[in-house]
Amino acid sequence: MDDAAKQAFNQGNLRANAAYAAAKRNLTIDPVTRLEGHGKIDIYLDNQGDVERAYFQVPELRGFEVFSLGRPAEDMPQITSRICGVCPTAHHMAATKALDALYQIEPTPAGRKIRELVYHTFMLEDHALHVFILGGPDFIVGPEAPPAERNIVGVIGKVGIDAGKRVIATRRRLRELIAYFGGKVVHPVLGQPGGVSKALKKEDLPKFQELAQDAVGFAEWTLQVFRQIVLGNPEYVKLITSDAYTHKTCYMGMVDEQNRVSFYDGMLRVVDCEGREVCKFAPKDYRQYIAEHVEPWSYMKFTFLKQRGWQEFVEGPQTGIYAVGPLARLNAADGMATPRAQAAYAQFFQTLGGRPVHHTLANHWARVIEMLQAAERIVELTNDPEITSPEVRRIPTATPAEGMGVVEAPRGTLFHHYQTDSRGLITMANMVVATGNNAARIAMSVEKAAKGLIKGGHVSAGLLNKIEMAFRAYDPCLGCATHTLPGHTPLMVSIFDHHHLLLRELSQE
Amino acid sequence: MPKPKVAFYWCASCGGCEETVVDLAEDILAVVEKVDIVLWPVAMDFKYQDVEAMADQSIFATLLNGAIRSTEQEAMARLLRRKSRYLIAYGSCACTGGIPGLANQFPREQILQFNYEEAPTVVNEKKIRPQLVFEDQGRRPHLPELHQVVRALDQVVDVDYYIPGCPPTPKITKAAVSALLDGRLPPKGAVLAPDIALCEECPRRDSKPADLSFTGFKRTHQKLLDPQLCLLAQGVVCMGPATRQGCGAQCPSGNMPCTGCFGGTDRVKDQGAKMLSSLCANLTAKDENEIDQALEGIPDPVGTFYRYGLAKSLLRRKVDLPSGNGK
Amino acid sequence: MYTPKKHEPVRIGFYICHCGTNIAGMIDVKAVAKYVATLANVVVSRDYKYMCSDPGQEMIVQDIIENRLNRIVVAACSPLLHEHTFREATRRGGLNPFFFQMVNVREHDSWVHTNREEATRKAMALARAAIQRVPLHKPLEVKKVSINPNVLVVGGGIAGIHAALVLANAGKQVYLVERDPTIGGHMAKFDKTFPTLDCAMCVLSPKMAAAGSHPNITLWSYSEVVKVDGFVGNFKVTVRRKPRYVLEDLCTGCQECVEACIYKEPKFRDDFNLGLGKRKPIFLPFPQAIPPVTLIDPETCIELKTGKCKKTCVEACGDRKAIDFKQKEELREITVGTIIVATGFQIFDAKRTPYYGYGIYPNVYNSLEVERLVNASGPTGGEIVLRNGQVPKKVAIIHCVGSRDENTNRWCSRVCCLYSLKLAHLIHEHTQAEIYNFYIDIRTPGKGMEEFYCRIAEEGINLIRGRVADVYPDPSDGATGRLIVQAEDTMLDCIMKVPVDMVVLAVGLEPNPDSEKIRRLFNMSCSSEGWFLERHPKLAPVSTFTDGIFLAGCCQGPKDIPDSVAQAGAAAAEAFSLIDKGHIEQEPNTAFVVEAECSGCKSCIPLCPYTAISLLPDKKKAYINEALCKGCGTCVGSCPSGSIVQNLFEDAEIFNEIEGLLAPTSV
Amino acid sequence: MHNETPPPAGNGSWTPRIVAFFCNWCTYTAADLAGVSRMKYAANTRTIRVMCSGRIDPQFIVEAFAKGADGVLIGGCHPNDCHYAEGNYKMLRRFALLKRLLKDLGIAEARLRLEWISAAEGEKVKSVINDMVAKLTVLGPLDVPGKVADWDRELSQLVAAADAAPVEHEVIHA
Repeated sequence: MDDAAKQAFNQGNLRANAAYAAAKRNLTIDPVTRLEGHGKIDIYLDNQGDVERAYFQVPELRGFEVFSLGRPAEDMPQITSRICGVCPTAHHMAATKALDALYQIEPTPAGRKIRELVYHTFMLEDHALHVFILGGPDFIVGPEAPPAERNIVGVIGKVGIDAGKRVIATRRRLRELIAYFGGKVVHPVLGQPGGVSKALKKEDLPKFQELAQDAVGFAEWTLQVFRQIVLGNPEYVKLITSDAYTHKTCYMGMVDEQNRVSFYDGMLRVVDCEGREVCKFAPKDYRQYIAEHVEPWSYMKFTFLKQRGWQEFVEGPQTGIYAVGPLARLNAADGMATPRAQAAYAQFFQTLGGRPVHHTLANHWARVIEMLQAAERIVELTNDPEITSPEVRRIPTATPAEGMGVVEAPRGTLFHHYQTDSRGLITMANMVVATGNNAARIAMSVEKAAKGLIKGGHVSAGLLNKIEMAFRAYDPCLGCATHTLPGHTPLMVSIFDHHHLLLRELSQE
Repeated sequence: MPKPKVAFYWCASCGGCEETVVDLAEDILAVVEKVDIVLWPVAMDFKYQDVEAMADQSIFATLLNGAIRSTEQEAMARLLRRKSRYLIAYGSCACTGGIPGLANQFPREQILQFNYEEAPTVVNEKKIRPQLVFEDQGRRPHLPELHQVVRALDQVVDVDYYIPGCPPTPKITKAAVSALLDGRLPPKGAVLAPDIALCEECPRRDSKPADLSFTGFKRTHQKLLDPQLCLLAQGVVCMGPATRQGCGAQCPSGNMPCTGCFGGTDRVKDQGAKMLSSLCANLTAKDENEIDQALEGIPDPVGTFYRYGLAKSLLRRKVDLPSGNGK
Repeated sequence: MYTPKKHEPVRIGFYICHCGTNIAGMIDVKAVAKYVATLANVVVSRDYKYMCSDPGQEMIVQDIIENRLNRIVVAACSPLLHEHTFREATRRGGLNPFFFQMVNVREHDSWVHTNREEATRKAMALARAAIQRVPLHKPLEVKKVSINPNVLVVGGGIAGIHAALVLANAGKQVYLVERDPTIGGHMAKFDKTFPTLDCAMCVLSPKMAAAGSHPNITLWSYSEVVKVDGFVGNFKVTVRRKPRYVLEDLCTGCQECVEACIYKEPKFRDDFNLGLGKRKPIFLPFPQAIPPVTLIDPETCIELKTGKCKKTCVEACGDRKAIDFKQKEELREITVGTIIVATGFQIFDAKRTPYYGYGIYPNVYNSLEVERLVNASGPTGGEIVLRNGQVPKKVAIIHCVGSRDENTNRWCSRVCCLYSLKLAHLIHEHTQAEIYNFYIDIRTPGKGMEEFYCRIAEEGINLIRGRVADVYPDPSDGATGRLIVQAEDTMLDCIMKVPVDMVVLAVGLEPNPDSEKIRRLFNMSCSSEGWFLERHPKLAPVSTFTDGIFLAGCCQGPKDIPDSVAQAGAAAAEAFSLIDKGHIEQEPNTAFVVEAECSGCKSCIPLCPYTAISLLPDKKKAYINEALCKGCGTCVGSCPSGSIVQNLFEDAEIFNEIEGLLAPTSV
Repeated sequence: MHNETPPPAGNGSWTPRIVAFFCNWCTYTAADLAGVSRMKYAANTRTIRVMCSGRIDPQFIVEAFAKGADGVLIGGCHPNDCHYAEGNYKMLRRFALLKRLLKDLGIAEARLRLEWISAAEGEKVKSVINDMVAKLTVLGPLDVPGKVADWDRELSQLVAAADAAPVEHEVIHA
């Protein structure tokens, strides 16, 4: 910046801050006064002081679909991974599968297996991230614990430094595997139509096989920790099953031929709140089954079942609102694809009263069960002799036109849909992401929690945390949601009285 | 002596930068011990009011990632600038606009129109759009306004240091943070990564012939790539020669070309123009048709040469787009 | 030498030249000086009548001393003209001469614009660019490159011969390369030369002989330059020597082989005589040919065509064994420091003006053919007879054929009027024929020329002012081939039709058909007509834009013999002054790699046409050999990490220029 | 402000500004020739001399537009005439892709022009410049600096809001 510009900027700073200070004093609702970040909730009270309406808002939009126009399709796996740096591998893989479809080419067997190996590794480490660092601390450290402890440091305090180190070390090793194939762990580069860019050297296989074994151990250990700390504590179970965190909606998830949970590939299956199959469809037909609704108060779009139509934020047998993610996947499937995970699956539904489970907070448990399936698949894949074949890629020959790619991201079903000209330059790109699929249910959860917790104008101290738990259980990736910023977001709650004047603003206490 | 206060914040970014901080893995504990993290949305709860109530300059260093795309992000950047002694642009988006900066090739309206009206999945007969202030029976939920232009951090506030990369590596992050904590402060405005192009640290460098010239370029999906040979020597565009090193040539180690996320060297004003210059000069074609054919392998020069740097390039934006100021 | 310390403030002196009214007439120089005075770092800002004059330069010197200036900017003419002058002044003031920048406000501004206000604004912008650039200038040293004393002269006409002799006599080693089997060029074909009417060969042959025998001249006839590499002081030149199948060093020029040839009679076209005569397969182009060495034409020699000849020529040559049917063409590489191009001209092809009937009617000749006809050593032994053997009684000479004409050549070839008068005189002298000269204007510049014209006019030549419209056979005539010349006499203002036996077309001079090829070979420029371009019409008339390459004779434009010889001498002197100095000073605008910044990506290496860039094997960084670098800057503009710097043209300097040129015109 | 020149001709009436990069040996010399021959052409170009068109870094061209040029003219030796063998070809190749790149960034093709002009073609200097000025006059101003200033007005909105704030002065002086 040249000096003149610097000066201008600095003056701008001073004045903006002045305005900011002034505005604060007046407690106006000037936007400058609400800088909280990336998810915000406005709660309006009626004259009894009860909650009249709560808005869960996402305040940004980056517009990947539009600025992908004219880009070479083969760049999409790398460009779209920047939609979210928390789940870049999900976008990368969905985009890569879309390229297969676009160029009508099947990856080589080794190519596909390496993709699956990388993808399941990613599933495992990303879930672990959430369990131990992002959403999990709510439970592991405890919902009532002071916020300063409700984080990785607190987790270490709770499970011990060695366990903490194990978490960190295992995640590191898992991410090293991703980096081995992807070059980078955040925003990997392996995805190619017809396969992957890099093969697995025989000499490197043993260390990954060892890692696979440890991964299973790690997943089971995590399951134990969860059982001990959470299920061992009646308070927590009560909390999980409490009405404030319960919605009767539909659930979507990817399933294999035997309707078992699948992350990388398969058909999409939707069940209603009774657990009955509503539909089961091939990803490429997604437009017939799902649609997006726009609300004027959020940049995020709200996805719903097209056949049932948009009917506001209501639950029940007829609702078109559905959820995705760990809990939804377990609800939508008849079982897990691996033995140990299947056992955990059975216990899960047994404990929580059978399929489908409607308790949002059960996502945490479902997530750990999925970690186990991911780990078991990693073992299978690293033991597959074909995994070290050098034939990892085919060169496409077809003229591209249109392609869909769908995967189960950690946070739920992720759709990438492209159209190109004959040179393979993007003419249309559409992405429907996990948190978009969950958006309506998240909004309902937030409002329900608020209604359940704010009575007669009395706003409890732990309110925000409780509301935020409803929200964090989804591990909502707002980054994906508006192709803007990732979730795990601190919330700013603004409460307005019946005159719609700002009563108070709350952030974590 | 009290621990120095450190803040992490994000604007228009993907969170990958935060992941990198988490990827400091074991080291993160050391970092946590050395400093007092006062703001880190991704991983820790915090008291926003505290930050806002802090004395100016009382945060030792803020690592801010993400581009600036909305009024809210701009205001947050200004606030943190005021509160921080050192404001550090962390990651490609904050340094040079990053991939979100590619939106500078399109009008904001096109983005809104596609997202809320034209996208194949959207059902929106009433053509509802998100409102900055929405009147709902007297209730007035707000949204921040999206800027017309995506900006790098230093196009909004003064920046002390830059840590490049999409995302930066834990290695250079650790080096930068410890340099700051130990008071080994480079001159203001420095980019905290080696000021030499990537090739120097690329394991494939020696495989590049000294007399390499190009008859044309292949797109990555058109060619099986040799895992050892220099990618330029294989006829695919690799931004390495025009890109600052520090990542350890990660993408080439994934058998794919560098796409330039660390930005250009200090000597270069416009990374894209420079790479274009080098590639084209080394073409063999002589007449204009041959040249155009040879360049067919680069169908999207903006996305190829300015993948992460459009917002900070000399032109910054497609110049005939509206400003939103009635012009 | 004084160079400013690192943190010493920049103090710029700015000077704008009036150049009489050349600049001040279109640019408000006072306003420019006033404006520049307001710019950063400017300490002195003046305007002056003639900056290049001694007082002008002295002013700079004094200002440097009195005002402790450390940068100088002069706005005047083109840097190609006076940059050196002002660098010298800067040096005399005690500064490094490269702390100077020149602004071209004459050629690029005052001379080409018509709106005083715009021209002035442009001058301000150009000045501001220099003012913003010059603070970044670094002290540089001029590079000295030693000169190879050998000279190449291309073309063995009178110009080339003279230039070669001048240099050879001064003790320089000269390579004289001629495309034809003999030197002598066009002049060797002439009979007499105007205005003195002395015999061309009498003047030329001694010079030819001298050139042929001079110890310092390596004469390569029947040879062509095929490749030129390198730069002034050190050109690498490749010459193709065509086989003449007669070994030069063994042949004595006795021509017994010609006598002995299996063909008793000459029956093949004799090019030297423009086809008016005949020759044998083995021949000497003309009696005084240099080298006096016969050659064999492979197209017509039975032995070379079929290998089934008695080879009587070989017998005749006997022990001298000069004839060698196995001779092959050779490529010889030589190194020279300077080159003189004297490749001459061709005559206008009269077939392009069909209305004059050349090539249609046998009795229409071009002037060069007539030169051969009147020449004692010509095909007719100097007898002027028509193709039918008759002696012409009436002869028309048509001037300006192909010249001064939009449809052919627009220029005046300068020599036609005078040689037409000469031919009128010679034909009349040989045949007593009645001569009609049809002219547009008679042009007789030069010493003794007008007098020559008067003298010929008095000899009773009919000088008719009027352009000939048509030449056609006389309908009333039988087989004699008499022609009617129809012209408008613009003096008497009447159409006249003159029956004649012979028509002589005074064809003009034009560039060689392959002048484009030659131009490329030596990296010269051509005028739009195709004549080789001199560096400056007045200040550097024999220099080209390529240092070390000079022009002589008609390849630069039509000339008569005295001018060609004079120019050849000038070219020789230019070459000599370079050689005698022993070295040339090169602009220090070479490029260098900043080692610490180079990533060793090798992108620059293939870009250098002089292979000056290499990779240091140990450090794996690019390195530029300054001795080989010619300063084009291509590698600099292409270095993807900006790690190569070009002296005098650093990126930062150019960026500052751009900013200066475009600084806002309003705020 | 020092960096000001007098208002444009016809007080304020806009005319295009062209930055020309001419190679020393051909086009710059041709421009000299045009001068020596007293040819008359539009005063809209400002020339930067480089030794060879191969030296012209695309950065210079983009920078010229960014700093306010309405057009950029590149002059080099004809093919095969380069004083340095092939510098002009290097420029030709850059030009081919740069044209496309600039088009994608909203800069019309006519604003960037490459011409081979030999030392003898003073006439061509004149005709090319006059023609380019005519075309740019039709296109109108590019004015990137003005556009950037206009874009950045959205940044000052917070600042503007602040101007109304009562505490402004305290803060400014604080």
